[in-house]
Amino acid sequence: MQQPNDATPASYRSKLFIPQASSRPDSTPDFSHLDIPHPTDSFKPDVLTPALEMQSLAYGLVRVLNDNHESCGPWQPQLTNEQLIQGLTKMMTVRAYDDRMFKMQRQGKLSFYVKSSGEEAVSIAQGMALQDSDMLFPSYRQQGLLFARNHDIEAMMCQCLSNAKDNIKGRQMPIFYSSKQHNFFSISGNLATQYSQAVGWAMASAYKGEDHIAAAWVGDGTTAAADVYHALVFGSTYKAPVILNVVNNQWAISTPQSFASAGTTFAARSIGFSLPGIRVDGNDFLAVYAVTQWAAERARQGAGATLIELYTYRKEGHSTSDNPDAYRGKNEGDHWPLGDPIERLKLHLIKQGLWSEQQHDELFNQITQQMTECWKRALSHGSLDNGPHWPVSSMFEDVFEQQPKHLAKQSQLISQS
Amino acid sequence: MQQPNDATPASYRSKLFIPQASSRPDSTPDFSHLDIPHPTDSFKPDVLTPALEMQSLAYGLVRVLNDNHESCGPWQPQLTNEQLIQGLTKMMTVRAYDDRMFKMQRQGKLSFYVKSSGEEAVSIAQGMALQDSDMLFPSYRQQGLLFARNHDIEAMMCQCLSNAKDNIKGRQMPIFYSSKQHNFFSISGNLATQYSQAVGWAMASAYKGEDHIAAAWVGDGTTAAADVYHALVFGSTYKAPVILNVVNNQWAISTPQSFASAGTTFAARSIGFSLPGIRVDGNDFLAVYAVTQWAAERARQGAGATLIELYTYRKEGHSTSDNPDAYRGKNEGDHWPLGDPIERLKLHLIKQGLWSEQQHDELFNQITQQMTECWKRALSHGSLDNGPHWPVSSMFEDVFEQQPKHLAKQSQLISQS
Amino acid sequence: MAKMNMIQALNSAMDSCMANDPDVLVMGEDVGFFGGVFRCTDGLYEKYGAHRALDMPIAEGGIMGVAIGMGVNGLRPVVEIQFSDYIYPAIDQIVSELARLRHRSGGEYFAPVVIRTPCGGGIRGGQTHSQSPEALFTHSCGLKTVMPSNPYDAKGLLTAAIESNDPVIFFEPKRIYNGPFDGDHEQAATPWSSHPKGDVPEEHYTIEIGKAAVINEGCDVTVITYGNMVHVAQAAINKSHINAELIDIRTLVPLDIDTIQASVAKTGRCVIVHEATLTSGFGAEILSQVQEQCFWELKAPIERVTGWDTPYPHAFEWEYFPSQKRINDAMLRTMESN
Amino acid sequence: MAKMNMIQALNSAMDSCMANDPDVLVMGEDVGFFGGVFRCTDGLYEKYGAHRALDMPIAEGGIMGVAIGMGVNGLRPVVEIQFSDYIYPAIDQIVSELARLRHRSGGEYFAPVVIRTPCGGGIRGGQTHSQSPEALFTHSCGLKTVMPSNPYDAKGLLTAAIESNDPVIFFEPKRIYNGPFDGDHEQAATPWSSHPKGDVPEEHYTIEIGKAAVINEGCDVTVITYGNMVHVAQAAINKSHINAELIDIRTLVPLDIDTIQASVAKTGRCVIVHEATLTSGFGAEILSQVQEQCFWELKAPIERVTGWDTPYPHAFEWEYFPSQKRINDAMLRTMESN
Ligand SMILES: Cc1ncc(C[n+]2csc(CCOP(=O)(O)OP(=O)(O)O)c2C)c(N)n1
Ligand SMILES: Cc1ncc(C[n+]2csc(CCOP(=O)(O)OP(=O)(O)O)c2C)c(N)n1
Ligand SMILES: [Mg+2]
Ligand SMILES: [Mg+2]
Repeated sequence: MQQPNDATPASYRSKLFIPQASSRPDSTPDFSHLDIPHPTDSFKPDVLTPALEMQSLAYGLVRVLNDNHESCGPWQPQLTNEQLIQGLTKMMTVRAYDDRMFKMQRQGKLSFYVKSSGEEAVSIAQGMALQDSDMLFPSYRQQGLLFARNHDIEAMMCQCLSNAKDNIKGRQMPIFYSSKQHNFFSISGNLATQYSQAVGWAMASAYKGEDHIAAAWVGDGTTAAADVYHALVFGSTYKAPVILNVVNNQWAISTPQSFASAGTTFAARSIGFSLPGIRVDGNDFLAVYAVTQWAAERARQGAGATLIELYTYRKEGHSTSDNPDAYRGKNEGDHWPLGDPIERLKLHLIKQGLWSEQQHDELFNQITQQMTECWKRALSHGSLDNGPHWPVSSMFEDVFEQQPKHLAKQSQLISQS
Repeated sequence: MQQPNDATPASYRSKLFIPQASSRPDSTPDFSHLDIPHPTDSFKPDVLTPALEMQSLAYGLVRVLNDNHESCGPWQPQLTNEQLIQGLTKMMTVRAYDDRMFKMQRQGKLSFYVKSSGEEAVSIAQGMALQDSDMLFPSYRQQGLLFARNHDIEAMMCQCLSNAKDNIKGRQMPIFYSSKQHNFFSISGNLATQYSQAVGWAMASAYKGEDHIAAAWVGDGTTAAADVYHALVFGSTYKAPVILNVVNNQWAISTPQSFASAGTTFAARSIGFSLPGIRVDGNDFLAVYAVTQWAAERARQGAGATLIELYTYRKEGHSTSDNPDAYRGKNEGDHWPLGDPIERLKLHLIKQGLWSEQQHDELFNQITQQMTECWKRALSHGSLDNGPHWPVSSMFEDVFEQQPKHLAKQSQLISQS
Repeated sequence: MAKMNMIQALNSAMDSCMANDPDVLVMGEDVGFFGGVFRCTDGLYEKYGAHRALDMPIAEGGIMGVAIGMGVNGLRPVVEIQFSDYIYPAIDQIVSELARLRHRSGGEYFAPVVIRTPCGGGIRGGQTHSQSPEALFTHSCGLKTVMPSNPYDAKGLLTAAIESNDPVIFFEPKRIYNGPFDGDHEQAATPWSSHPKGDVPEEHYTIEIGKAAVINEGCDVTVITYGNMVHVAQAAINKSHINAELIDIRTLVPLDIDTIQASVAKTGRCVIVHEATLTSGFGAEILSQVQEQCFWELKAPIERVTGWDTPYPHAFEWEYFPSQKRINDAMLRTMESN
Repeated sequence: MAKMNMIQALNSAMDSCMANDPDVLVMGEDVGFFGGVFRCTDGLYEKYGAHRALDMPIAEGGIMGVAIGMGVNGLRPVVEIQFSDYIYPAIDQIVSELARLRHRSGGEYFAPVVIRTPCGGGIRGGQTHSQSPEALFTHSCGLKTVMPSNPYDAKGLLTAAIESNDPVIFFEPKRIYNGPFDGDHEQAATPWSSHPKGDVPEEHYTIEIGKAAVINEGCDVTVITYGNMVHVAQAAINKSHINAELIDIRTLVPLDIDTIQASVAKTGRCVIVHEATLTSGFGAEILSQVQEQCFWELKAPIERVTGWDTPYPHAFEWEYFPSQKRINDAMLRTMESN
């Protein structure tokens, strides 16, 4: 931390505490102070356990895969071999998709892109642990949920291209997907707003006497936003059937998680609301699946909301608009002690005799090729720069259910000019 | 709790959880489930103790006066006899002031009033435990702080009358005091806004290298507001020297504290922010003083913010605008197990041989008379209905530091019309 | 028909919508057991239960976020913001989310939320219980903005709002909850029962959102206003010798510019009245549209009579509140020109 | 004099104020170590330390509350809101607290906070990185609202804002951070170094808040605008055969109506341009004041050229952005009348 310099003219001797970063470009990344418990260190409470009785889970780290890539401890989920291979496949697909789209942005085909590299287990395992009728309120970094729900890839690309097949009619920047068909809520550019909306959705489900639950995601940095608190207050007050996820990927653009964590875990924020808080190894597919399943079951049984902190790492820049080397130690991600979610699940499957390096390479190639084909097809429907787009008049639609006169008039004006 | 009725046409069978009230007009108040610990049950940690190590204080109840009105346990403060009698006197003065002003409102002399009856220990003990250079960010129910700082009573009445001697120039409703001279911040009508402002004030103090601390107050209901969260996030992130008080007087207008407490204590809300949370018997003058002094010392030593929940009871209606019998059990306050702060300190002083019923009655009469005199003098400077007020042109001042042309013009227009 | 004040009319609208549709629920601070600090939801808790007349924590932003989520899940929440002065913590959810959800999702999602909120001064509420922030919401595309001036309109418009699939922000001038108010605070209060618009059908009916009402026909000058100022303007007109046409726009967005245009085309003179602060108040938008549409017919500058560009001061409430005299002066100034 | 773009000019203003006064500090999301996502606070962290170039949690409402408290305690916080689209969570603290504190406390308390925030479109930011919400703040008494159109003004006005004891909300049109932009997105970008207003003194200076600048003198029509639209209007005028007077108001509140009035009194015609949504945009207030002040001199309806009443759409950015052509058409329509 840089202290105010006495040589600086006209400066106070500040006593203010300023949080530190895990590393900056001039320092060497060091995560050795992190306490990484063994999978067998955790305990798995009954889903109806009162929050305070399971408080230690908010400070611990639920893990299933040990350092030898074996599944162990109390949180081992019941997953078939097919499901495991499906999980691996989907995580690899998201990554391939991200890589492809990032490159296309660099080539000027997209105006913007956000990768989820290193965090694929979060959305794939969580998406798989939920039911299709559960409603998802993601932030912009959970594209994996759409893969978990088998959203058409080409259609996602069309959204990113703002072309004539973009289901949201060219109205939003790339990656701000919406899919009613998949119970995937329209992504907002305003951070955190979806969090309290998810609670409201869940309250409506309970109000109607239904069993569907909602799940919402925010990043570590976003936890500071008011709507996160609103979600916690309303979620606990009405015991809403909702899972509130915090994806702690250590960074919020250039700002380290220490500016939002208050010197403790994000899972701990639940305690003051009588909500269970569970911190989970976000790069451990099995652990993420298990914890999500537990919280979903708790919600469905009427015991209310759970806060899950997914402890992971944002391997790449925030988006295509920044270069992380400007604000964190070079290759900080390589020092991240929880490894890579795809690599870890792959090694687990190999260990189990369910998978091989060769199968993995083949799958990789197949997915890469699939992306190329999807991209070609998507591009054939147009791009932001070259069209075709939706007709310009579509801009004046959906502002209201029925177009009022003043918008009809404006729509006419634009077609004349 | 009222369940949706099957007979109601077109209604769902809701599974939503709805919090309950301590009582409603049709039910008998019952606080017997409350766990009221003995003063010796608490422990008093060192002021630099990490928050998590003192977590039990967030769920307990710090008390000093036992049921026999003796001072005991680890939290006994160092107070001289003079200070104790001063505390009693000031609490009685606030109550007499409140009673007088409430009556004046009922007689149509004031447009509005808010009493603090039953909660006098909060602002008097806390005000006395802080230094005059510490900055106070109150809500509308801590008028006692002004008494603790010896604010002129007549001047307070002039504010309530919006008359020519109102220091804030008739601009606010009664009770929205401001006193820069007493480091008492201008009270806002918007709940909770002062909470994060107090944190900013404290951050500035630390930034300038000064030792002054800030203290802020909100009610139980107000804890749901976003700014409370902002205060917790920023207060913990920068270890701001501030005391964040929650006056849990059980009600927020007609809404019971259960709609904000999330089924736990308000003090517990601190835990997720690594801040100490202490729940204190808010009707125990000695305990409130001791806890405040502890938190002030912690802040001054650079260890940051503390959240104090003052467990008390709002004896009267919310304000002159409501009748509590419409929404809570009649005389619910008489069932409140922690008694009355004035009565308790009085009995303690009598027990100590420092005070007598006769002295008490004399003091009461003297204060009552003082109020009558102050009121007469205040009224001689005008009232809302009959003036004199500040000149009408004053309305156009202080919008900006210097009056811009458009306001000068409007000021002229009004004088013409 | 029954005699109803504004509070009863609003209550009746909510009641009939709740009876018809289990997806309608009311919620907000003190709206449940207590029936609201202004009593607008009185009796709904008893009739429909704690789950449909929902008390809520004091977090306007949270209430709004939750209401949107409910709307997305098929409900029709009718939210009360206790005073419109306290709507600001909810503005992000209203402007960034509620208003734009349908558009940003290509029509996939929407939330049919109604926001009811008492506004305006005249009750000695000082700067934090007197504001009229309606203009802010008219600058945000995707919201309908309504402010009724009487019980009959209040019920019909609120019912239409609840049934609308668009979000509606519904301002209730609290000064006229109990009776029409002509701006003369020294006169005895009149109840709605003595006013023709206090006759309100007990059954369900709607008034189309987006249609102005011509209160008085006239040919000398058009007075355009809404909410409680309708009554002040009416009184000013009645006491004058001016044959003024009085228009209650009722809905700010969408604005019924056709009705306004027809009137100003006829009179050639126009006075716009609202209680909100002058600068960038909705009067500026009305004035602009009138100027754009009726420039060639105008015989005198359009005038605005509004609150001043200061916070609403407790002691100077009646100096702040636009008076009959100020409206009259403006009409006269308008009439002087040729 | 040095060549500076807007970013450098703003940075220079903050730097010189920080050097002069230890009470000045900058704060916001990513403004510290990283120097801001638009680099406006670049280097201040290195020069003044982590305590004066303060990174902050992502809570605009919290940042604003904290800034007010700092201001009350004698500091002069310069807050960056990363995009003006994200200012809504802070509106309650801005409108209910910051703007009214001096008034409500009878002049006892005030908070000299400056809010800097990038606004406007043209960078493919879609609906949540393109908004121009300046009008909202002009409806709130007690705030000064500024939007510069060039580096020279940006430095002088920001310095004045930081030294002002009134709160100032300072909008920075992000499209012109790096160079003036005339609205033709297919042309090569020009840098500020090639523009006369890119010459900026390195030393400390101020430009008075509340004074408009007449960019071009002319006698046919007055074009009133601010921010990036100044350059679009200028280009439209240059390409036309119209002898237009172009006014950059620079400050919305207080508005320099005298300069505007003098111009329209001369030309009798007026076009108002801004990028924000039409309805209740600040154009409505300007139009109203011009109409009120210059009615008798007007020879044609005042025109507004603005963004449409829709969210800012990603794919139709250039259809949304007010074009030279639309400005030109409006000027011509204005000129046709007699
Ligand atoms: C209300 C709001 N404020 C600021 C931003 C700008 N912004 C976009 S992403 C981001 C960082 C979020 O970090 P985090 O929550 O950790 O999520 P991550 O990007 O790491 O997934 C910021 C500040 C925004 N989109 N919305
Ligand atoms: C932002 C905002 N919302 C609503 C209100 C209206 N209001 C005034 S006091 C109050 C109840 C506050 O209760 P609590 O915080 O428990 O404080 P208490 O009155 O018990 O001291 C409400 C809802 C307000 N003043 N500000
Ligand atoms: Mg992050
Ligand atoms: Mg209370």
